[in-house]
Amino acid sequence: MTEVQSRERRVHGTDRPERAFRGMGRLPRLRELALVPALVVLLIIGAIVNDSFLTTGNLISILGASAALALVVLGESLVLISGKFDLSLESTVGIAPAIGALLVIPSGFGTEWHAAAGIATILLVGAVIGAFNGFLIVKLKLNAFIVTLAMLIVLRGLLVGATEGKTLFDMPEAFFTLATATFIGLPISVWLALVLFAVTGFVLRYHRVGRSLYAIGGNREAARAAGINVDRISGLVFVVAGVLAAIGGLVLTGYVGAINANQGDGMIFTVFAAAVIGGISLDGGRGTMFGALTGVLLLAVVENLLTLAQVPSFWIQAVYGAIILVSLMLARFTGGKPQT
Amino acid sequence: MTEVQSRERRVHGTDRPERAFRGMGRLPRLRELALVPALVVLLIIGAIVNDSFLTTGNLISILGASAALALVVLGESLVLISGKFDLSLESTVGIAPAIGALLVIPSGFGTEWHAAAGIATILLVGAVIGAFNGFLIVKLKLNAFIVTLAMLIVLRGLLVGATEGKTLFDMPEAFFTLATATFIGLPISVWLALVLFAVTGFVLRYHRVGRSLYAIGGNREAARAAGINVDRISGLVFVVAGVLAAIGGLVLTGYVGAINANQGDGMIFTVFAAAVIGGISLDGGRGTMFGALTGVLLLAVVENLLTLAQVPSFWIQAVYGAIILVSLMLARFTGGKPQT
Amino acid sequence: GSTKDTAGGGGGGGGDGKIGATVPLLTSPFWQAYNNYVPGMAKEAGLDALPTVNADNDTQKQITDINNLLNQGVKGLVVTPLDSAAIVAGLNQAERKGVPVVSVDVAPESGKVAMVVRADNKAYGTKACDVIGERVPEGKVIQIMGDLASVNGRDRSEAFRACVKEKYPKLTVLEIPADWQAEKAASGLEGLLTANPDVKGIYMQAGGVYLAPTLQALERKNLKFPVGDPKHIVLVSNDGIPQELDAIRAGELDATVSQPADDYAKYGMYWLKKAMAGETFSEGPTDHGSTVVETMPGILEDQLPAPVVTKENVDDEALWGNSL
Amino acid sequence: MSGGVETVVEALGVGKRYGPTVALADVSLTVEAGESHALVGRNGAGKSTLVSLLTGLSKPDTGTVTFGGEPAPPIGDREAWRTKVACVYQHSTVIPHLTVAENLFINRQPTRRGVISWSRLRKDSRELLDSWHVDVDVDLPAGELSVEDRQLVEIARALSYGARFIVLDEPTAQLDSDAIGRLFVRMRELQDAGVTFLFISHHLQEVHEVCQAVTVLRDARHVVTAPVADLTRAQLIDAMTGETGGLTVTDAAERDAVAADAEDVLTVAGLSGDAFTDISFGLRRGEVLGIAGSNASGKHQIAETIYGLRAPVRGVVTMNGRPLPHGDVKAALRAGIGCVPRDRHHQGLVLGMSIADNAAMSVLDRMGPGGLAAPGARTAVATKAIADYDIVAAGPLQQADALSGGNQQKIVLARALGSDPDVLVLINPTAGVDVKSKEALLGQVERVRAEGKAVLIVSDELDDLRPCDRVLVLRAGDLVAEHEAGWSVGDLVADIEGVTHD
Ligand SMILES: Nc1ncnc2c1ncn2[C@@H]1O[C@H](COP(=O)(O)OP(=O)(O)OP(=O)(O)O)[C@@H](O)[C@H]1O
Ligand SMILES: Nc1ncnc2c1ncn2[C@@H]1O[C@H](COP(=O)(O)OP(=O)(O)OP(=O)(O)O)[C@@H](O)[C@H]1O
Ligand SMILES: O[C@@H]1[C@H](O)[C@H](O)CO[C@H]1O
Ligand SMILES: [Mg+2]
Ligand SMILES: [Mg+2]
Repeated sequence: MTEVQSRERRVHGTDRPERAFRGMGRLPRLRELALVPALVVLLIIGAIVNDSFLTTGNLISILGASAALALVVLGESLVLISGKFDLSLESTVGIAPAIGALLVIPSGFGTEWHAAAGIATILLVGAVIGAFNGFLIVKLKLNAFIVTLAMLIVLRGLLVGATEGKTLFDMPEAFFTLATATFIGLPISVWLALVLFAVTGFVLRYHRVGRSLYAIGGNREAARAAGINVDRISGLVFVVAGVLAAIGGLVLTGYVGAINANQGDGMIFTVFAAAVIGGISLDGGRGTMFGALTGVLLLAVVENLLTLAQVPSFWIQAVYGAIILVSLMLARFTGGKPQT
Repeated sequence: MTEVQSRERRVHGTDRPERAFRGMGRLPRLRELALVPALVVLLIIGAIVNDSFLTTGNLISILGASAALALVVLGESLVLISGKFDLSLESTVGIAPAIGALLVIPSGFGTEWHAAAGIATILLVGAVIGAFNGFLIVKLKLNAFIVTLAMLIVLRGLLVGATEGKTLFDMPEAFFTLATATFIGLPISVWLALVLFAVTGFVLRYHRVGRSLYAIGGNREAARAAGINVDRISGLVFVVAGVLAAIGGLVLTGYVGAINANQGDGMIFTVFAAAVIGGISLDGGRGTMFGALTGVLLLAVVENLLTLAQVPSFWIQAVYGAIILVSLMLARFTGGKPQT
Repeated sequence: GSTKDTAGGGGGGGGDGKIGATVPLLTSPFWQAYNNYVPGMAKEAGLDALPTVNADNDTQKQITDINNLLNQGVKGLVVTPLDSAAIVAGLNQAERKGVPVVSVDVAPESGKVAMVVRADNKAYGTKACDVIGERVPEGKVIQIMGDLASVNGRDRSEAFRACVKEKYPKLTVLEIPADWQAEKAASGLEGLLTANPDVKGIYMQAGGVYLAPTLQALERKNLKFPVGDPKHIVLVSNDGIPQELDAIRAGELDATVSQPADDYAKYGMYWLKKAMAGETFSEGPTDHGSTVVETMPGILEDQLPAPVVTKENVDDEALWGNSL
Repeated sequence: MSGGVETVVEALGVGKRYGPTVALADVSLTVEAGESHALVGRNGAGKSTLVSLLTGLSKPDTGTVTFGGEPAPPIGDREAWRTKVACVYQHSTVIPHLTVAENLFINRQPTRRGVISWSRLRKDSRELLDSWHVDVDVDLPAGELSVEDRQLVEIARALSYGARFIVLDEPTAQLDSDAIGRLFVRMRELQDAGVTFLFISHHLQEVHEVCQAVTVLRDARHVVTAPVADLTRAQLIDAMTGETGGLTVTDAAERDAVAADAEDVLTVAGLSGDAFTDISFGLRRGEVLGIAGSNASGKHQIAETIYGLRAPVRGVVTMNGRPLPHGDVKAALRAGIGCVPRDRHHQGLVLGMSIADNAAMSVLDRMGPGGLAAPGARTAVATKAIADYDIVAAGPLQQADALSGGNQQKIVLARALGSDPDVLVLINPTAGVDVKSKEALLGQVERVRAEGKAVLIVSDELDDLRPCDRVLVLRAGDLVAEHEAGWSVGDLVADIEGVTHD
């Protein structure tokens, strides 16, 4: 039945363009919303399991705790959409703020720069790392996965080496502001993440550069043939991702109040999990910022819920993984198409 | 001049098949050997840096230390060649031997099975995990990356849960034999890895199942249209990889003499690094067992070298990452084509 | 214990009065033991503990955990900082809500805590160094270190190095950064032993993780000889889990520094109970044989003894490793 | 080439090599303004390579390209290239996950103050496609288009850039006759408006139909450039092949009909599935059966269902009296069906593997004991295929993606025949294949038939249906007519299009 119908629609699409259009327009939308049912189910479970779950305080906590992750996911999503990979973002989260801090704090490199210069340097470090990755991958055509894996190790090593494993803490207040200051009750970091997601989402949908990203990720050669400056944009995306990861690192620094030599370690798994659960394709060319954001929220809510639900600590991880798996299936069966 | 010659070769290959054949045969070979120069350089550096580096004893140490990794890399390479992903192998490395041990040791589940049954169970657990992954990915068509990431978390959690974080010690000797017993000076584990690499390499090159794997990874639809049972083989690959990871876990258990609740944690990074440096493509359809093996050896040699050189511990990681990056470039420029 | 529970009965649930406890990670036998002690010790102290939360080696998660516990309205917290500095944000949150905090194992860099319950990790390194130094006149010794980014590991490493340099200058220290991971310990050790078959002593900074791989590596290198044998390599570990005590009895291990997992839990709850009752504390001896010292302005520390365990005292009932 | 006419593009002594392969050697080509210039040559002759040089996708190793006397823009400057030339490449350049609309206006989406106007984008693309009578939903992801629709979208896009010089690399290979007709109408209109075309096709009648000049390449070299009118079809073919002697096309009408008592080797009974309903027919030993229909008729789906690439909703396919399981390619192969699938890139080849691997892919299980399929055995299969089917390749170990499309197609055919099937199912078997090779391919069909086997040909090209004993016509999923060998083109086309023939 339906087969015949959709057949018809394809063959005589123009007879009823509006109808066909509406019908087909829904599919990609649906996909973006795939995680929403899972999120709603979780919120309901949360409300049942623990009274304090749906309180403003707790919801703010959830958002505040996931701001840094959200920023890194944002960067990674851009790289993934452009058809590449960046594992080293997790190390940027650590090394960028650490270098900024070492330039500022008395116990650091001894330069004792002004806090503002330190923060600017943080962004710069992120950009430089991104540019270096971009150079190796786009210009030298090295494999992105393995380049950024090596970079991850190098940067992680540099962080341990530069700090001699010590935790940096006596940073000026400015380093913490993003995570500690609030605006209408929400930390600045949360606002920042929201605004950046919104802006990026807009650019991806309504600006040629955003569309180029999808084109490059979807078919590099075709994008090149269509006149898109593939190399420049590809390289740029690494820079942007590096800067976003550096900002994420700064937010994390404020959240934790210090920079541990392990900052960011292992985070990339969560970053990929959020992005991919949120519908960003590892094959490139597909995914939206809204989807990625729901991925971040899903993970944050699950984590919060598990703590509040008082699952015995030994089993929390197992349950966490299981919930992700189930959400994934739920998304698959509500969202329709298999995800690649 | 040369143009005319190669021109000849091009037209109607059958005129001089052997000649044309030899000409083309060189390219893929070169690629397989891409890491060999890097390895040689490292061996020379090693010999200079430390007298005992090139001793039999040390070389055996290197091999013994990398047997477990090699087995997991073997499994992962198969999955990658078939065009999929398996992150959960690192957790299988921990959970499979842990379950086997808990069934056997007095302080375990209380079943106190015979050691042989325990070891059989280890393999079985690997197979079951693989089959479950395969089912979700091949049958339900869920995204491999995210399914196996979720599985990684679940299984890691199960390991902590099942052991309650305890380290399992009092395993029977049989659990250690692979890593402790030797044959002509080399640990059984090393022989096992070598044999399995050789057999797999043979199968990949000389057996239809091996060729099917490349075809599936190269173009699933074309493989299906050629009558290859894509789903069955894809699923099977996950099972084989699971079993190999379980054996790897058993080897590791013998190597360290215990099962810690974080056995395997973070190993998947190294596994991917070895496979990809070794020329296994993340896009599927490409790579050889010889290449993967050189990838494993490269990492093992670097690690050994860094320990022997007593590089200040704070900087070891950074140096390690840098060496990988440089080897990669070396491989790129000796091996020719950009790696994808 | 000298303090008896004041909360009558045992069932008196009630939202109020609940306390929260964290663990830094659960993949170490030491912290696993601590985790197991928490509920019992809390009950003994008359406190009602929510299930412990595990930061899983992630400083950010630890802060989030603390926030979550505070959001649930706990009246007291026993935290085990992963890091002395990266806990301060959590402590500040607690202070804002007026919730007293006892810090276990690691003293915070700043922030308000009612009491720090810990054994001195620097002292571990020094004690291990002394045990080895007394037995090994000269030659090479190896220390298998933890995660370089962990304070405890760093304190042990630095103290060990400093002590060797100062007191036993004829010893040379070789190092393996093993990240609290067994296989890194094994492969690093094997590499070093191949190049240096004349190693005389080994300090394992986490017995729970490193003991088995060390013994295994020695066996593979044919360097495993019982204590007392002239070819024996002196082995000292850290933690005091039952398997280490067994190894001492079996003559495989020379000594271990017993990290008091039970007392961590017990006195964490003890001080928290008092702090919740509004008590304030000062320097001086305690009722359980330790002393409270002000290590930094405003930070009081109950320095629990961390005994060195050797063949002589291995059967001591008081060792937590003997009472599991 | 009268003087005074301005030159749009000129390639002077260009050469290009890919590793050991010389794809193009010292080729010169001049295209005059306002003409439609055909570029022909056998598969692998270097046509597409020349196209890539003329459109700035790659740089010549030797020689120069100039546009109207000015040197070509640097390779990186795509904007500049776009003002000079637009192109429909042979291989798809759609971006699969973007909608048809966006693909049409990629990197030049209509914007209002820098913001993309999606409604205008949709409207513009709807209009563009309507002008081509392309009935596809502009909001469909382009990756979901049929090969034909995709081709039409790409043609519409290339022609909409407004460039004065347009290159079409085999635009007609995947189109049915209707669509080809529309393309030619449009080309003539544009040519009247002064647009210049470089047109590549293996259908030589098309060259005569729309082009004024023709250049022939052979073995990477330039052979001749002449006004189309000066070269007969036979002369053209001789120039392409470098041999004299025309083509022999088998026509079933010229041989004996299939014996009346020949048994059915394959029967299709009450088969319904994607896009077709209740189809029944039989295929006899020694018979070549054709299925014709528009691209939307369901003819491809029927063939794919028989081979097990699709599962039917209802009905049964029997092979030698035994019903085949649904949707099981392996079973179909085992029962003796071989198939050349519709899209060689999608379903035909593993482009990253060698010719040997591709050729041996469906016979891997019968190469040696215990499932062994040694490289030597695979190479032997490929070497034989290269000889049998006249494949232009450096050798059996060359990667499939380094071959020209026609040669790729021959490998797919070689593989289908490699399992020595009783029934051969061919879907668009000669798409993109040069005339000489087409002859060879159809010759193979004849050989197979003569061996007492049966062949089912599903094709958009009427030429391919000439060797058929019978041709079934399919329309909107129903069998509507059957023609015996010797059919007239007019009758067949009328049935295909569902108009009454007068
Ligand atoms: N990327 C490549 N790598 C290696 N060889 C190539 C590559 N592209 C083309 N070739 C080779 O260059 C030669 C010319 O190919 P080209 O595609 O230009 O032929 P063509 O005339 O377009 O053929 P067809 O009619 O089949 O399209 C062929 O032998 C082909 O195998
Ligand atoms: N510049 C290039 N870079 C990489 N690969 C190329 C390039 N040019 C051609 N190829 C490869 O060579 C093959 C032949 O290309 P071509 O465009 O000639 O195929 P085709 O036109 O489909 O062949 P046919 O004319 O026989 O239908 C393609 O499959 C393509 O992968
Ligand atoms: O004693 C150590 C350290 O305290 C560290 O936290 C990890 O493992 C334990 O064994
Ligand atoms: Mg071509
Ligand atoms: Mg072509």
